[in-house]
Amino acid sequence: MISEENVLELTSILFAILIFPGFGFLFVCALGFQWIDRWVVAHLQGRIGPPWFQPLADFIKLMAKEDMLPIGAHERACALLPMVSLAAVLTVALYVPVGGHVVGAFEGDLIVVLVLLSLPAVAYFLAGWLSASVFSVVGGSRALLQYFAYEVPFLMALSGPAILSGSWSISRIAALQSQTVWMVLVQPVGFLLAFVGLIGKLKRSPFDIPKAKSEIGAGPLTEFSGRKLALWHLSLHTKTVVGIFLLVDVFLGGSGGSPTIWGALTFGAKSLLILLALSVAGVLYARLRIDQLTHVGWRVLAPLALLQILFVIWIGA
Amino acid sequence: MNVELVLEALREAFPTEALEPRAVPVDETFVPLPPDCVHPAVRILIERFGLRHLSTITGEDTGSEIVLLYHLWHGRGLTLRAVLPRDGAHIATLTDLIPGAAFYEREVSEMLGVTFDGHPDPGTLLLPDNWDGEPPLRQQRGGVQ
Amino acid sequence: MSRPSSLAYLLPELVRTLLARRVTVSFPFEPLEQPVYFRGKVIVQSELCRGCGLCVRDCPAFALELEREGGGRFQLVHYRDRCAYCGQCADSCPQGAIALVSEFVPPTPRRETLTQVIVERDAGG
Amino acid sequence: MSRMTIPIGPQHPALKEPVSFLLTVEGERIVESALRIGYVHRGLERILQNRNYVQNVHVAERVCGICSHAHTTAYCQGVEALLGLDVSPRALYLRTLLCELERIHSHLLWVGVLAEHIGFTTIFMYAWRDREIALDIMEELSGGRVAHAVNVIGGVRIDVSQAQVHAILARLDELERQIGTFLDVIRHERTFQARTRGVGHLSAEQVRRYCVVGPVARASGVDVDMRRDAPYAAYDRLSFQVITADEGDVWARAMVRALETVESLHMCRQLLIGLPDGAPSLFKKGHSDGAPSLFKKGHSDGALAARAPRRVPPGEAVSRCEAPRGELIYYIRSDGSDRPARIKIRTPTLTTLMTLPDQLRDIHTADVPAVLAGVDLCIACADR
Repeated sequence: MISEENVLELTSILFAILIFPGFGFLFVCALGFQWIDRWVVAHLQGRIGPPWFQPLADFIKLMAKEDMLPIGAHERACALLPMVSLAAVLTVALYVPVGGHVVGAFEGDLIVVLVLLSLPAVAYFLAGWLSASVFSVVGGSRALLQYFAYEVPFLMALSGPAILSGSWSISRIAALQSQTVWMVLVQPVGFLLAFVGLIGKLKRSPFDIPKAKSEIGAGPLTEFSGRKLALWHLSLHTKTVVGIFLLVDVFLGGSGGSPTIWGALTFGAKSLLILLALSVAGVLYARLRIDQLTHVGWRVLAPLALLQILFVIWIGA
Repeated sequence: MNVELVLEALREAFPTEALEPRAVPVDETFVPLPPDCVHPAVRILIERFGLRHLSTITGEDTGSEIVLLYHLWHGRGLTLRAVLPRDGAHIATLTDLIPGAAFYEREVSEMLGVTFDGHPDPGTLLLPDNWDGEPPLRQQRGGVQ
Repeated sequence: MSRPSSLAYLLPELVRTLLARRVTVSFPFEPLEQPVYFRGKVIVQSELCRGCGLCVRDCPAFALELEREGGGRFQLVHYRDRCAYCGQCADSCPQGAIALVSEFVPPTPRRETLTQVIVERDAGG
Repeated sequence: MSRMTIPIGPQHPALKEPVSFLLTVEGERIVESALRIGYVHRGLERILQNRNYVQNVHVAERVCGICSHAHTTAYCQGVEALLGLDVSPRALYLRTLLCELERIHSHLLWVGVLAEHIGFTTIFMYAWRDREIALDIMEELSGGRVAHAVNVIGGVRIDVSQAQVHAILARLDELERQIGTFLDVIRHERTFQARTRGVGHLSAEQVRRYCVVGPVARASGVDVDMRRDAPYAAYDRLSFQVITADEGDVWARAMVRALETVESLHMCRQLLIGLPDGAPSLFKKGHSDGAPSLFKKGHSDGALAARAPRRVPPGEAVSRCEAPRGELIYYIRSDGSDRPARIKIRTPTLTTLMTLPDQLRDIHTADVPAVLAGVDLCIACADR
């Protein structure tokens, strides 16, 4: 027997998953952040940049385009991989609080989020490996090498706040910061490492090594077109949004406690700040080589992250 | 580069040949040589004068013969001029002395049908691999241009 | 004045660029400015043309054709699809009748619309 | 480790023009490379034989899309030598001015291409933005950004008024400030250095073996520059330095080119300030007075045009000049008609192409774009 309350609850859950803070909101954010990023980069480089609807137009254009793969590519896997990547990112989004709203939260969701966030990297590598082109194979192996370079410091950097606050729930970590201080003030090094790790995770310049245009075309995505490519792009841009939200929640105090208008506004402002930092970081440097990145990852970032963890345990004790 | 000294050295090396140098604008000296003297002449130029810069090799089909011009440069231009017969034209390669001659020789070879004996990597440079027509810069009989 | 190395070396230049004017324009929606001496559209003062054909002889792209129809009648045809806008015709014309003005000739998919009779002279003209 | 063949070209994002490299790689190391050119061979040497000397100025201009003025300079110089024409000093100065502006534009374009190849988009955008200053000056002087159509046999087609001289000088100052930025970045920016230092090394001996010319040779310590060693146009009246470096890698090439740009700026200033009076062309147009003002496209004294003799006496000429990429040589033979019997063009890119198999051996695949950018390929030039 379905009572009225059950229906109401169901609708509110569906609304949370599909509209806000779920998929619809994420889609809008993905396109919006993409446009802001492109606009900022353009203006830093002296250009006027694209109009606001450009990301949407690009998405629609790709959806309408002919979809083809070269002979020898694993067709079913190639169709599945972008969906896997997108699904993983969207699942992550359910556990990352947006302005205090969260679809599902439980003790330990940070670990689930971190694991699921690496799934797109694996899908990306497989896409390169299975799509029958030398460029994508080289790009795929680079993506894997890069994964090992950034993932360890990224994980260690994000576990710092969890250890300090004694909880592996993102909502709890965010809520605790509103009572004490922001984690970025306690662990500035950890925040920087997480930020650098995020650049690596999102394959943004200067760590856009797996898709270095002038070297290997579009890397693993060289042979993708049409809807598959649109889904790939959507999954990468959604990942940007989710990654930024995660950093805001864990290091910048999220929305500052309860879901209020003021909280939502500060959350948005913090997210935009990180996006801006990502854009500026992309504009400042030349792309590193994969061996230079692994060098930086293992010789600089990983030891720093280790020291950071030791520091956290020391002040926590 | 002292052109007089160079000419003296060449005259010494090839006493039987009448070397009649000719001044050509802009600041270039043309020295006619028999085809088989080009390689030894370039060796002398490299060893005695350090003249190693080959600007290019010009090949031309005048209708009755094929003229090869080796444009060298060392502060001033020096061009060695060799005349080959149209049929079965061949000459020794310079790539062993000047590796940079490789592309120029390949170009002359495909454009005019001259064989460069001993070239390490003959083959087309600009023309397609499956080119089977006449060498394009040969003058066709019947005056078709 | 060169600055020492730093991790964000380009930052001052970024700020300077941000404060300066943008250099790109949204071209089809905003007009492009052409300098006065831009070699664009070819125009002819047809009353000066004598049909000597010097422009036709010197045109490197064979974009001009002179059609003599007997009895002093002639037509000078300009094939703008072949034209390289080099301005040699304006130079070669002994009458100074040809000029290239700073007007951009827009591209078109219909090639035949680019052919233009620029001088048409009847007998005794 | 298994071997793989990576095709770079004929179509590839790292290439602006069609050329093909087949790279055999082990992991990310390149063990072997094969080069193929000729995809844009247009048979220009044959075309030049089929057109008259006047038309050929414009054909020569289209050999290259960047150093077009260098080509017409070499060509006109050769034909003028055959005709025995003396070109007026003002014309020589203007010709040289365009040569140097073109060098600035070509080198800045190159800085941008290199930056884009190593993933430094911002420098790419800035370099191309500032290159516009040089392009705008050239467009205002000649009416074309790249195809200037400035040289004619016997002089130049353009003239510069005193007001224009001042305007150009002011913009050159602006350009110099911007080039300072690039010099700073090349000298100090860490990621730029990480991607260019030690990459694509060529020793002075290799340079001599392959008869390499231009900035690539100078960056390996081979001090050769046609502007100084065989002065043409107005170069004997200018004071300038030939920039060399010893490292021989892509970074040294960047440094040499950037410093050469500054040197070219100084030369432009000298040319503009010391511009001699007189006619910019040997021959004046007859009927300019009667034409309405629009048709007097020239400047202070009416339209300008060359009326060099159409027939060139039989003879041969070898004309060399320093294009932005190095020594450019034209061989012209005339048989006495109004068409050349043979014109041979050797562009500087052909020399640097020969060094690429050496440079591409035993390097990281990620360095391939930097190496390719480093030698400043102009494939249309090389293929003709």
